[in-house]
Amino acid sequence: MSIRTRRFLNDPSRAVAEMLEGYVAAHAGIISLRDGMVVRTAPKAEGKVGLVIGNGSGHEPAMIGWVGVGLFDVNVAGPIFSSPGPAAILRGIEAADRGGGVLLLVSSHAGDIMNAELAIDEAEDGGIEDVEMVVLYDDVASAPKDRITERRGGAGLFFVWKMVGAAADRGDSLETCAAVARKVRDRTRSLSAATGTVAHPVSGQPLGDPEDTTLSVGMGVHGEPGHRLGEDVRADEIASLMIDRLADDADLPSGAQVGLLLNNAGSLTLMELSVLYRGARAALERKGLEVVRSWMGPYATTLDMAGFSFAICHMDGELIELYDRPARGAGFTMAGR
Amino acid sequence: MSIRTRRFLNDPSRAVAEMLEGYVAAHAGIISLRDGMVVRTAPKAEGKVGLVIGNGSGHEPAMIGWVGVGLFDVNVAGPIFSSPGPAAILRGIEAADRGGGVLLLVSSHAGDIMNAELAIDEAEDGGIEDVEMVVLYDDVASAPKDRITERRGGAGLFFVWKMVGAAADRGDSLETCAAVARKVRDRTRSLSAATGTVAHPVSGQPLGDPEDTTLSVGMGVHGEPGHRLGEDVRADEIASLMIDRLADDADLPSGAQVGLLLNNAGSLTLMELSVLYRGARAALERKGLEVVRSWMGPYATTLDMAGFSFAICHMDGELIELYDRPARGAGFTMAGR
Amino acid sequence: MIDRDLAVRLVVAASRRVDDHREELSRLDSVAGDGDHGVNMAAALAEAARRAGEDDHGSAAEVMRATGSAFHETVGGAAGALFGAFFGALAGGLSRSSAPDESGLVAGMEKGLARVARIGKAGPGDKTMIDALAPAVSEAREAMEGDGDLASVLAAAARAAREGARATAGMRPSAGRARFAPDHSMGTEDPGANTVALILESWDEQLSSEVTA
Amino acid sequence: MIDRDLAVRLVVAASRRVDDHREELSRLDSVAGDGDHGVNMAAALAEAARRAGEDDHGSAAEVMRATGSAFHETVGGAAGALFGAFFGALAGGLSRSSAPDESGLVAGMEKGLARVARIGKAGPGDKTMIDALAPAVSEAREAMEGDGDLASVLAAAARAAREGARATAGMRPSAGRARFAPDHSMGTEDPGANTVALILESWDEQLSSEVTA
Ligand SMILES: Nc1ncnc2c1ncn2[C@@H]1O[C@H](COP(=O)(O)OP(=O)(O)O)[C@@H](O)[C@H]1O
Ligand SMILES: Nc1ncnc2c1ncn2[C@@H]1O[C@H](COP(=O)(O)OP(=O)(O)O)[C@@H](O)[C@H]1O
Ligand SMILES: [Mg+2]
Ligand SMILES: [Mg+2]
Ligand SMILES: [Mg+2]
Ligand SMILES: [Mg+2]
Repeated sequence: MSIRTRRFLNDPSRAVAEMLEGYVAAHAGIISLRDGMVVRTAPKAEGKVGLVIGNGSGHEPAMIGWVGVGLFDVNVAGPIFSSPGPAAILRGIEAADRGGGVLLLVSSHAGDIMNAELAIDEAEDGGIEDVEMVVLYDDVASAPKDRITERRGGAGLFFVWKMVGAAADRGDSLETCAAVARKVRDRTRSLSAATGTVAHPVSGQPLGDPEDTTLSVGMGVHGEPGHRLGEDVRADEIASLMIDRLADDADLPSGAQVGLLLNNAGSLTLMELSVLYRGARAALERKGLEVVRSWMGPYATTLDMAGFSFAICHMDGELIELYDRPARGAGFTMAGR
Repeated sequence: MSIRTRRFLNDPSRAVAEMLEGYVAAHAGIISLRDGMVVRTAPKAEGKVGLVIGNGSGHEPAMIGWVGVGLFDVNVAGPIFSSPGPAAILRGIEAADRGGGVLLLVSSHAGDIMNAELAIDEAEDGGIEDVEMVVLYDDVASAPKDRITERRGGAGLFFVWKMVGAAADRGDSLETCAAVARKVRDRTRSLSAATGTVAHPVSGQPLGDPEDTTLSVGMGVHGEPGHRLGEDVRADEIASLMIDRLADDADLPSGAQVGLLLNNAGSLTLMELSVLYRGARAALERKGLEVVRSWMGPYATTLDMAGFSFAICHMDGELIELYDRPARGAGFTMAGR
Repeated sequence: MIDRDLAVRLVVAASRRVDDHREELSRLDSVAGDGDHGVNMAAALAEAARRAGEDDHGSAAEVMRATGSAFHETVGGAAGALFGAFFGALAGGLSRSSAPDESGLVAGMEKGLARVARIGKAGPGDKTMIDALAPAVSEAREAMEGDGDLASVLAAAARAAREGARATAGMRPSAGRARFAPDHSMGTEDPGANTVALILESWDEQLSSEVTA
Repeated sequence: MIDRDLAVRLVVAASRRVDDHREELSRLDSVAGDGDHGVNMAAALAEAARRAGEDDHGSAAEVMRATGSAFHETVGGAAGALFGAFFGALAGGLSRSSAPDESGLVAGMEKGLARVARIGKAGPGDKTMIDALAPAVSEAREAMEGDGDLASVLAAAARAAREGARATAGMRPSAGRARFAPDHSMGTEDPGANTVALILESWDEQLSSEVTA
């Protein structure tokens, strides 16, 4: 199997800019473009905490689809797979500021952290003091548990965004929002799997060997390689192997309540996702864990990667309440219960 | 480019059954499985018109994701790319019956129509009289305009489902619901484009030549071939060519209000979709048409086909009102305005 | 006489034969269709053979009726509807007498052809299963009127069906999915017509092996 | 003296050189990273060259500061942050005197190396741009202290950077994206280290061509 290099674009070097234009035009009631950033069309009430994230493009709907009521206030989209630079992040912090402080959330990748730190330094230099940054990670494949802070961010950040978005929306303080972010992070684990690779839309460069269709577990969200599984492993086995690893890493007590995410990394069919989800549910039940909330679909993609990730979040009453609060973004809607 | 044949499934011949199990488990508040069919977890109020559709699988979220409040009452999923047989459709009609009559909607494909007709005969034989069937088509590539009833169903049926779902939900009569279906159908046009093909998950058979990556316009939702476009056509040109053909076929007066759908046939990235959407908006504006509602995302897929379709629906006050009514299915949510 | 047991053997023979050609049939369908014909037909006939083997059928007609239902309940699709209707009609022909023979079979096939044409709205030359079924039915009647026994009636039908299926290669489709891309299927035989030929050939061989034995 | 015009020529030379190696740099990054390094660096340097050419810079330091900003505003990513910080520090070194020379350059490079190390938290042997930058900086200082002129300082730096970049092929990564799959990049050079070498080589050649001319 080789990969698709023929993409429906105009000038690839303008792809991110044109994507932003098209995406906000298709969701005009929810988001708008300001200064190259995706912002809420109806800004949050004054005095509430503003939420910002900057990230590389190529992971849509993350994070352009995650701006809206009960979600982010501002998303600064960088070039494909590259976090935006400090100047852009600083503009994002300014745009998100509604007088209640700004929380800058960062998915743990070297570039994202460095650029965010540089931006916060500049914000302080410019007199914006009320900015907090929380670095988030969840991918159990990226570092052992005793070096957990070296792990990178994966699809489990879904849970963080949803719950911090709800906390900021209901008016929690900057300190509380940051604490929610850290709490959800510490209770969340993710792991990814894929077959084959994808091509970078601008360089055309495949990430890894395009002829290699081995199933791997534990790749990064930019196509960084993982570990190989044998051929012809059935969906149930893959799901059970991945769920076991997540639950073991999280050290969940039997009877614990979990949220389950099954993220489509790009081109997996809903048929495959549903079959994998079924396998994961069975695996969780075998471990005596109760799935209280689920979400299945494209949350953070790697272009058209044929892969997926599972994430579990150890829920409690506070988190379930935050999870269930309504949200309305272009890529995620929750009606509320 | 060749195609992905390695799928994340267990026994492929059980894929549809396992998909249904997994999908309803992930969306337990919205849908349930009954007798192999996807039904609303909370049934519609008595006396309202029941909406049923039967269709081949492999097009998810169509139509398993389209069962819910303001949408379908029952979806009978057939084997991959094959409509279910008359016996299953009959069970679907029975399950959807809330005493207000049942509307069986059929996307125009030979097998779907034949099996639906056979089912309605059997329903009548069994004493269920209040069943109407409306055959729907929209794909301008499938027959010339003077033989419009020979056209097949495509992604434009999105508009029909949304609006008929709203009409049935607010309590319109069987006759009115059928009239809405015909009205929306007659005001809707669609056209598809793709590069490459996909493999049948059970037979492993590629639909068409897997080495052929030519961009084609006008393929069917089961990978039936279309017409070729030159290589390296830019997204803007493709969008404008397709929109022109749709608008011309629909004979829209300048100033007309349209709904615009951009359907992901499987593995297109949101980056590409957004760039194409941008091109389509520009093309519609050049023709003096006003886009009043938009929807962009996977509505009816062809497994992991790298393609998309555009559909436009000529809106009026009645249709906009129906379009805006709330809906809640696993694959489509509308909060309402 | 076509008794219950013979009917069961015919359904089993058809199921085996189509299963052996499953990939070829899907491949034919992938040229201008959706690539599932072999999978569909093999699944329906496997279910039909399973049902035929159950003890609750008292007659050949009931076996054929169960076969028709197996098509309608297992697969759907265009061919599911049409083959289901065909086997239902065949059951009707066989049920006209308590000891059905080739005349009941031929009557049933004629009724089945008429139903397929009515439901599918296709005619000869449209590149469908009708292009195998129509000549098979008329050759079967001719053989029967020439005082042929069941074996020679089936032999004539099988031969005509195969010729009819071959001839579809030269036709431009005007029914079924294939009509949306008429040029794509030029030179390729119609999958449904091939299934008709495969079924009738398996019946022909079943009969001749029984006569020989 | 490193005046404004020389600084502009250096930035333009670096931009050309990196652009010529864009695909190679992306390919190196695709082995264990995300395949964008060449695209990122070429875009940032093209913007830097555009800004350098604008009339509003009065000094070499300002040109280098604008180059740092171009990295921070155009691309981001790990290398965007680090190269941006490096050029910012270089500007600082050059601004210490109104007629900056090789000593300002070396001081700026040292400051830049320190910043890159502080922000990126990587050290020598981690298979990053530091493995080209650190030897380049120390060879540059040595050449300067041996009374070398600007051309010989840059020649020494370029040579050392290239050797450092080559040596990364044998290293196991422990910083940057590549660390998640340490074995994948064994035998492949680090992309960021290559960019350091390319930039310094382009400066070395620019200087020697000007001395010759
Ligand atoms: N309208 C029709 N009339 C007669 N036969 C038809 C008609 N439509 C399809 N067929 C037959 O059905 C075959 C395709 O069957 P199959 O692939 O199983 O169904 P589907 O087209 O629904 O996928 C065609 O080869 C053709 O022989
Ligand atoms: N922590 C770090 N310290 C020093 N250099 C680093 C660090 N992380 C990455 N790099 C450098 O950046 C290069 C990758 O740059 P690039 O591909 O443009 O950014 P990204 O990794 O964000 O895609 C690496 O080859 C390495 O030289
Ligand atoms: Mg990057
Ligand atoms: Mg089919
Ligand atoms: Mg078919
Ligand atoms: Mg990179």
